[in-house]
Amino acid sequence: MAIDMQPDAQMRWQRYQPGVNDFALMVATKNGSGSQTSNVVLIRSLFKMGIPVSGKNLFPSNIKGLPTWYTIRASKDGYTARRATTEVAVAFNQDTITEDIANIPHGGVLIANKDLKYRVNRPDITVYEVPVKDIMSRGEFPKDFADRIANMVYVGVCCHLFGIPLDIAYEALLDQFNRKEKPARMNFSAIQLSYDWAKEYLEKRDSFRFEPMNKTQGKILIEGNDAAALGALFGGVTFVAWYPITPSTSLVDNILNHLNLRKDGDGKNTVAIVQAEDELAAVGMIIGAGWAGARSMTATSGPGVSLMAEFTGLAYFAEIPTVIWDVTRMGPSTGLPTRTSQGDLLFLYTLSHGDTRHIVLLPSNAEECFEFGWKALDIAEQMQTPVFVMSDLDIGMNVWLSNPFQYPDTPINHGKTLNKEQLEAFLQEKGEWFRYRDYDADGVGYRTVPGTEHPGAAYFTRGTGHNDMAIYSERREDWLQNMQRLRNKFDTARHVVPGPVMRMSSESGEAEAIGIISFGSNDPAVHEAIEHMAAEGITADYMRIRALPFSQQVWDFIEAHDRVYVIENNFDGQLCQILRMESPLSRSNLVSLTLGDTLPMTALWIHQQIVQHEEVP
Amino acid sequence: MAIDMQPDAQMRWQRYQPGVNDFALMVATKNGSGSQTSNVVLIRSLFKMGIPVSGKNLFPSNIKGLPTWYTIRASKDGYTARRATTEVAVAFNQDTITEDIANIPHGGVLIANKDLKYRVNRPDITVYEVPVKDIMSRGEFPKDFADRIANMVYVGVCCHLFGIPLDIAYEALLDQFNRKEKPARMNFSAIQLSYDWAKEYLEKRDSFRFEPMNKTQGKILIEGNDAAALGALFGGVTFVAWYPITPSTSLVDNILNHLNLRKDGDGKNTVAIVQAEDELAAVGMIIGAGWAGARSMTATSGPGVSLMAEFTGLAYFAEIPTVIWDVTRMGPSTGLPTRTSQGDLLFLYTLSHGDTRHIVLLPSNAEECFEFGWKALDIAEQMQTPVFVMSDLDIGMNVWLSNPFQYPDTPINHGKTLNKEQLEAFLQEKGEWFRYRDYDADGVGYRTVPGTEHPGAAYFTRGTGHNDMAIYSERREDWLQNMQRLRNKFDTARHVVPGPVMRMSSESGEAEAIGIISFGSNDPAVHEAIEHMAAEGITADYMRIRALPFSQQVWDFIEAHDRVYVIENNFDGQLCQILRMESPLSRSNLVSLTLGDTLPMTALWIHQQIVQHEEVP
Amino acid sequence: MPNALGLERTDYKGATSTLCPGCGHDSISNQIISAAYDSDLPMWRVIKLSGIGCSSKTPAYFLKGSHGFNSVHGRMPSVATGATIANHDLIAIAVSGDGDTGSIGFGQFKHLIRRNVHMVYIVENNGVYGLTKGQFSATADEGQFLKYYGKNDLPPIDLCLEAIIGGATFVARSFSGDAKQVQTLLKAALRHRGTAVLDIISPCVTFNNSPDSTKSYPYGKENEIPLHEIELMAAGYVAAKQEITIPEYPAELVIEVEMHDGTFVRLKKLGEGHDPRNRAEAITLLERASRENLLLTGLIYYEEPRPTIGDTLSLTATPLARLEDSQIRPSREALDALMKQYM
Amino acid sequence: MPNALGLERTDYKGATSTLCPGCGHDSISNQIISAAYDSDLPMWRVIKLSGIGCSSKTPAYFLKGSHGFNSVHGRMPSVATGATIANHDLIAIAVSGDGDTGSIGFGQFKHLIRRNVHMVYIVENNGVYGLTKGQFSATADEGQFLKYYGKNDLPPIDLCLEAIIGGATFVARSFSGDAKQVQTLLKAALRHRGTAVLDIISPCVTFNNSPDSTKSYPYGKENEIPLHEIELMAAGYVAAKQEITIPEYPAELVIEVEMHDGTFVRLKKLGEGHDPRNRAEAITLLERASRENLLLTGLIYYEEPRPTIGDTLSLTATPLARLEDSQIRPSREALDALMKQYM
Ligand SMILES: Cc1ncc(C[n+]2csc(CCOP(=O)(O)OP(=O)(O)O)c2C)c(N)n1
Ligand SMILES: Cc1ncc(C[n+]2csc(CCOP(=O)(O)OP(=O)(O)O)c2C)c(N)n1
Ligand code: SF4
Ligand code: SF4
Ligand SMILES: [Mg+2]
Ligand SMILES: [Mg+2]
Repeated sequence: MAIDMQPDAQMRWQRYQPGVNDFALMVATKNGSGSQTSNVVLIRSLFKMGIPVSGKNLFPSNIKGLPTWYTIRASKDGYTARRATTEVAVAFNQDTITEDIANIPHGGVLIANKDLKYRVNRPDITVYEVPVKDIMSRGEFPKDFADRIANMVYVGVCCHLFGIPLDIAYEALLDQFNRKEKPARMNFSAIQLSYDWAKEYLEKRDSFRFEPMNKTQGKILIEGNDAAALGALFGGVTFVAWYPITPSTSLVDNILNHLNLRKDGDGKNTVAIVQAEDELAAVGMIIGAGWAGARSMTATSGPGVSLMAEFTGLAYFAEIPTVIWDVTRMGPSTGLPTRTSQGDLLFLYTLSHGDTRHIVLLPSNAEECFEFGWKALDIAEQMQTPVFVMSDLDIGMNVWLSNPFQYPDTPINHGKTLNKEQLEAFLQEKGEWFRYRDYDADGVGYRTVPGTEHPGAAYFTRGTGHNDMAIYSERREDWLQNMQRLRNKFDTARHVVPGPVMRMSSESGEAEAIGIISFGSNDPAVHEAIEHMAAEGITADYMRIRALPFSQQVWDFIEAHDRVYVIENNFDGQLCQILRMESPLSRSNLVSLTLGDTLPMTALWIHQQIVQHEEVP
Repeated sequence: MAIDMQPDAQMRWQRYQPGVNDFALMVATKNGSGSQTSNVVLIRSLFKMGIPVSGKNLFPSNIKGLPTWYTIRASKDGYTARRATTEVAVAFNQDTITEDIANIPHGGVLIANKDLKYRVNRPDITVYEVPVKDIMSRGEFPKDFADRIANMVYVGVCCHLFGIPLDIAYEALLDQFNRKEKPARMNFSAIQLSYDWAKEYLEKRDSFRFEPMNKTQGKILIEGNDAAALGALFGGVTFVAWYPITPSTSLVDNILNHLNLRKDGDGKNTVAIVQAEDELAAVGMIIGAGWAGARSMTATSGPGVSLMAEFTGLAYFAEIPTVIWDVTRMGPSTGLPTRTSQGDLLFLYTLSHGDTRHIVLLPSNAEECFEFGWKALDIAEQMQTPVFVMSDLDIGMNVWLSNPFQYPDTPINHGKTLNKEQLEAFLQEKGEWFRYRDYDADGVGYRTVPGTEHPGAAYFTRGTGHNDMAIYSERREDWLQNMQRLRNKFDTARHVVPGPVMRMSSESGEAEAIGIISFGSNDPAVHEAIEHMAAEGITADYMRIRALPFSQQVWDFIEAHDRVYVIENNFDGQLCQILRMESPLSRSNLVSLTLGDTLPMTALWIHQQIVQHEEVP
Repeated sequence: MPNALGLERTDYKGATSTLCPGCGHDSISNQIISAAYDSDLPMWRVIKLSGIGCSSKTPAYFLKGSHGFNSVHGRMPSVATGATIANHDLIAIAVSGDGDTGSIGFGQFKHLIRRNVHMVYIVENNGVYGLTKGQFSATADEGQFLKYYGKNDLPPIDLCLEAIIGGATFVARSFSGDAKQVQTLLKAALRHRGTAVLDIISPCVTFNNSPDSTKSYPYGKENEIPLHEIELMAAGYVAAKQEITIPEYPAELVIEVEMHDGTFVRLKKLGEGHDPRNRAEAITLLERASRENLLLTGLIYYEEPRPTIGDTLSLTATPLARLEDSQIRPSREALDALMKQYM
Repeated sequence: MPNALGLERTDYKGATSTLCPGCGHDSISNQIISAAYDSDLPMWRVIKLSGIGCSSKTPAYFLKGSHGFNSVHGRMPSVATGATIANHDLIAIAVSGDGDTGSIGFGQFKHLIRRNVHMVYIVENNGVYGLTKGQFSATADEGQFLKYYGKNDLPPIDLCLEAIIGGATFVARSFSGDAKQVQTLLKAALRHRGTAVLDIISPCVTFNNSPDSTKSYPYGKENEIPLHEIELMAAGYVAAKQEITIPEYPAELVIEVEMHDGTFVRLKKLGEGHDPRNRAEAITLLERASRENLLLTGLIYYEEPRPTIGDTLSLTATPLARLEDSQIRPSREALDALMKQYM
């Protein structure tokens, strides 16, 4: 696994040195070997010890056998971004052990499966060798499970070496197995065995240690896709169509897991979930459902988004509410389906031919996945348009320390949808009702849905040119009027979507010379970098964009700063490009800092980039 | 039909006043009634009289019955843009005659079919009423054809009123019927009849007139889609897949029409043309063919482009040459399939998820449709990537006065494609050959095609991450290296694609204060506007962009001018947005002037817009 | 004469058609209007769906009192799937073309049928792309010549056969020139639970009407072979079951198909006859028709309805689109309880 | 032992598979390797095509000497169409999955067959989406339960039936556990002119291998019913026709199918037997197999090859991709003459 910071370089960045409750552990195994359970047990244990923790799964696009790396970061300061270095390496994969050993930073620790073939020539690290087979042979495990359970060996060894109490590990196991004691005990006996073995044979020679704290109380551990699923369910989603694609699949899996939240008195579902034959069908279905009055959504990733282009243009132009989650992965094309990236932003914003523009919400964490999960459905109905929510593999598939979610603070918003009675009242008051007439000068018309028992409710929905009475028209004036209204509507959306979140360095709120703009999963790394930079005297303000289109606040922030670094995890600097193409400012003070290296961003990278730019004028 | 300039406003813009060989005629009929033949006969007649002429067909998305307007502009100065006013209205459609009469500019002429119901209350225009049925009854026409031939009545009347010699009209008819005398004579007899009738009953009361000139000698009249078809055929296209969609259909129709150009000695085709089941299949086929070594292309329009998104991302990333013509129409969505627009530009440039970027060629006229028709195939092979050519309905489906096409001045370019012998030589020289290795530091690797009889020729093509040996890889370094090379390749493309064309006002080439940037079908209107503006003392330089990505010249031009107007026929100002998002300049001096009103641009509109912006600082 | 809903036939019309005079599609629109009027169809419950094409334009030309959705080319089936699940009270009538369904939309068509989406799916089959001016569609005759596009070398797709193989439970073929049959089949289709497929030969008079085309008027008029005379003994949508007097035929000439809601389709054998309840026979019939180029029309296949996609989703009784907010947002307590699990 | 090209079997291998140990797909790759080696297949003429999925990864694991193209999910058929027309000398071997072909790619699959693209089209059919971890595909058993996705309520698509109805002229079903049959069918398919469809049940040992699934190993091992024993009397791709000694069977037990290039497929009846040259019989057989849940394997349908899409395009003899520049750029005079016409 690639590590940004080389042993030498590391020394120049004192603030990133590891310490107690402040280092990362990396577990290298084979995909599909069952190590995921062990990793989560480690994470849950730290969580239970009150230590802020985060996990990142670096897995291959493969079902079984290819290398996978899991990193677990403990951070007493509560940083949840990926740590640039992983001090402790659990090397349990023959295919990568040589590379894994080479990548251990100076001063780090190697826990190697002694059954593998490898050579260590690193006097600068501490080495522990663990005879996994031997340890396992001391217990009795059902043959079918033995291989998977062998992964518990490194858990036990870590418990001993780094100070995780065994009772906490057992609690974590119980959680993991849904409080089922039998599997928990079976796995625990392997932990116990290896703990005992380690106690007997391994002398602690390094300084890495976990110590109980109280920084996780009241917090939860959850994956972003799970949060998004809950958001949708609490947002009153009634129709989901989807086609499996990594890393969005688990979003819908989680909706299925939580279906019990949405049963009626008879145990019947209040939400329909349909596996479509592909993404064209998935998006067609949610558009049909949204048109017919359901609150509908899908979840997909890049290739799926590409396939949805034509249909989302229709939904935009015919003004049909629906929600599309894009849990992004590394593109172009099939790219790296199991690596993270923020590379779909510009494409989502302009998805479909011919002057189409979309709303895109940009959650940064699990809490916002939940919040935007329900809000997106409201905004879609309110603005009568498809709403994209762009998350990414890092947010969606990794486990995050989070505040518990806030129950929605506003009632479900159906926007200007007229039922039979409301339509009647509207007609009484206005003497007319035309679907696309701009009665409120906000660009949003009033809609009815099929099945409204009123003789005047019907109108004709189409992707072709139409006047405000929803009648087909090729007249230039009608076309222009409609396009202009759609643009006004888009301007209305600027105030409806979640606004940017600011972190000003000075308490007075006065602007520093340096501004930072970022979005999505980079957020924890940006905060961490800002704090480290501040400690070194480089102060910066930070604006996190939470949606497209932008509001005036964005331009104000940019104008107020001398230099604004736009930090993104894609290759082209797409947010920066959108800012540039829409900026009303005469000055151009944006600096695009882009990563796009398949991994979640680290604070160190941001820090390095900014220092470098600040040094070289 | 909407006219930009009202009778009053017209008076303020003296330079746009009509005169001899300098006015436009508008024919209003019903779609599918056969009037197209008559209109082309009128155009051909003016052409034969040596008068620069252009025609614009404003037709509905309908097969028969809805209103259609055809405008014919004669311009002694050789302007071929749409004229803002149509001085002479031939009102032959009951459904629109009232509107058509109302739209005639002050001082204009009405030629009305007297058989229709209408009222004229326009003392400011000259009215001629033509009893079509009565005139037709004077001749003998086969019943099946009588309705279509009735359209010749206005031809005959116009010949008389505006001075088109009958022998020239007959010649035009002969051309139209592929020199077949029988139908030409039949139609001509209707022209003759109505000419005679007009001579007897219509007293010339207006001042509009055509006079022979010699300004069309050596020129040709051709539609852009026909030119593009010829370009492809002379460019050595060997595989065409397509799915019908207005306004691109006639591009492929014309390839079929000219298939005789591409027969071998046995009358067999050297190009395959496959009608696909949709655009996903069409683009998949051309990608398969391009990969297998054919020179392949398709033609489509907006909705088709949207459907091609996923596949073009694959072709980009797997580096497969192919050509995609987008003959644009008005979007979003199905929009107005028979109205022109330049609304796909930004979408084409960024088509597909995840940091994808494409080459887009932007022809302005029939000559360039031909030229880019063959060049696109070269560039695709040279750059090993899909190349888009964005034309539009106006260029593609209207008839244009053009210089005859230049035979390709460079041999067919297959880029770095190694056949068996070349591969052998390469291996001899370098000792290796890896598909994606950047041997020449231009980002372009060497490729082989399937069927190369060499044991080392095979490699594996994929849309997933790969290293330069074309081996699947999830390594961060491989990913970054590949993406960086693709960007270097894109930079190479900046010098390979057609560069901008300049029109500097000062002879020294020194920059004026005002710069204009535009592209595609707006070109004639821009030139006309520049000349009219210059006559009024507003001088401007003009740079016509002919392709994406941009080269340094573009930035130099922008930098050299105080204000740069970016003139486009779409709603969002997409070229301006791309310029803004990529501009390396610190100043932002671009002014976006966008039309997007479904019609081809006029010089008057440009003139008005610029004057307005220049007046209001 | 007003129907049971007090509506006249003209109330069931739509906007004026802009298709070519004589287009087969217009006759079908007319039969939809008549069938809806006769069936006392409550227009507010109806949705009209289509893709893109001349055929797909027609929903604007009938049932003005119903919501219509003219979507994108070939992908209407997915829109219909979503809409009918969102509100299972809706009566869905979809119109597509042979290009829309057989070319670009073939995958969605097959998957719609597999899901057994509850709707009437009409293909107005003219063997060409009308709206784009006369290219061959996937149902064009093999070996046929067309003015601009030369010879068609590909075998035609048989949409009825594809529907049966794909799991459709109501499959009919008709000819737009046979107004009565079209109308009766439409009425029966409206009674069906699940996807009812009507493949109606509907001549394009502008681009594919020469008598040697099996999709032309002259050909249809000359060669249509109705398999049976069809009568429907059906309830109106609002009124009680109507007693329709059916002439007495000898039993061996008559097949009575009882539908889901008690409606009877009575088929009086013509010629050889055909029992639409026999799947193997239906397949053989279609294979023979295609081999021998016979335009056999009527109810080709009928099967006891299998569950629709909506049925399998175990949904609450109220249409999803009509659920109260309180039914679709779990309680605050539910969230709190859940959060505890993640702690 | 080197084959007629002087190549060993190992020369026909590819990269090491990264599929799950025991995956059915790996057995098929192995048979492709053997068939290619046995048939003296010149690798430089072969193209390997696929979509996306575990199955679609396999072209990397065989025939390293051939160009491969792992394209996009479900749309490989169009890529194959383009490639085979671009160069009609190529021997195309395509691998797809049941999701790739039956779900997202169903439309393209059907249109490929309609066009009769010259290629071997293998579906590695495991009834699930392997690569995305175990969702039901369109060929999953109706009523089946899977760990994460509950019950499958939809009827399975029968890809062989769909292929026959769609106009395929070579349609076989096999089971990856039946190595010999797979290999022989592959060899025969390589001889066929036009689309040869092989629907091979290929168990996903990770997500769909419980014995109650008809796509599992245990089920296949237990329930496979080969329709016949298959032997091939074929020419190698380079060597002259090999004399293969076929045991003598009573004539009534043997069906001999002569293929386009003179190759004979000799089928020795097992059980009831089946004549693959009879379309109606093939359809009936498949209908029965699906009704009675029988895993019948063997050559299901064979028909005299009809023209491939390439044949109908009236193309010059040299592959398009190999034409000289002078053959594809008309002369300067031709342009001049043309320009005159536009004057
Ligand atoms: C994605 C897309 N591709 C192509 C078109 C152009 N197009 C419009 S209608 C049509 C064919 C219609 O044929 P059919 O469905 O048979 O309907 P018909 O007009 O014959 O009734 C095509 C290709 C389109 N609208 N959208
Ligand atoms: C457009 C698109 N949608 C979804 C995916 C995700 N995806 C990859 S493989 C696959 C299913 C593969 O199933 P199948 O074809 O049966 O192959 P198997 O893995 O079972 O061999 C899916 C849904 C994708 N790659 N591209
Ligand atoms: S073109 Fe054909 S299908 Fe279209 S409206 Fe005219 S007759 Fe009907
Ligand atoms: S997941 Fe299934 S299909 Fe994929 S490699 Fe593993 S066993 Fe094979
Ligand atoms: Mg049609
Ligand atoms: Mg599968």
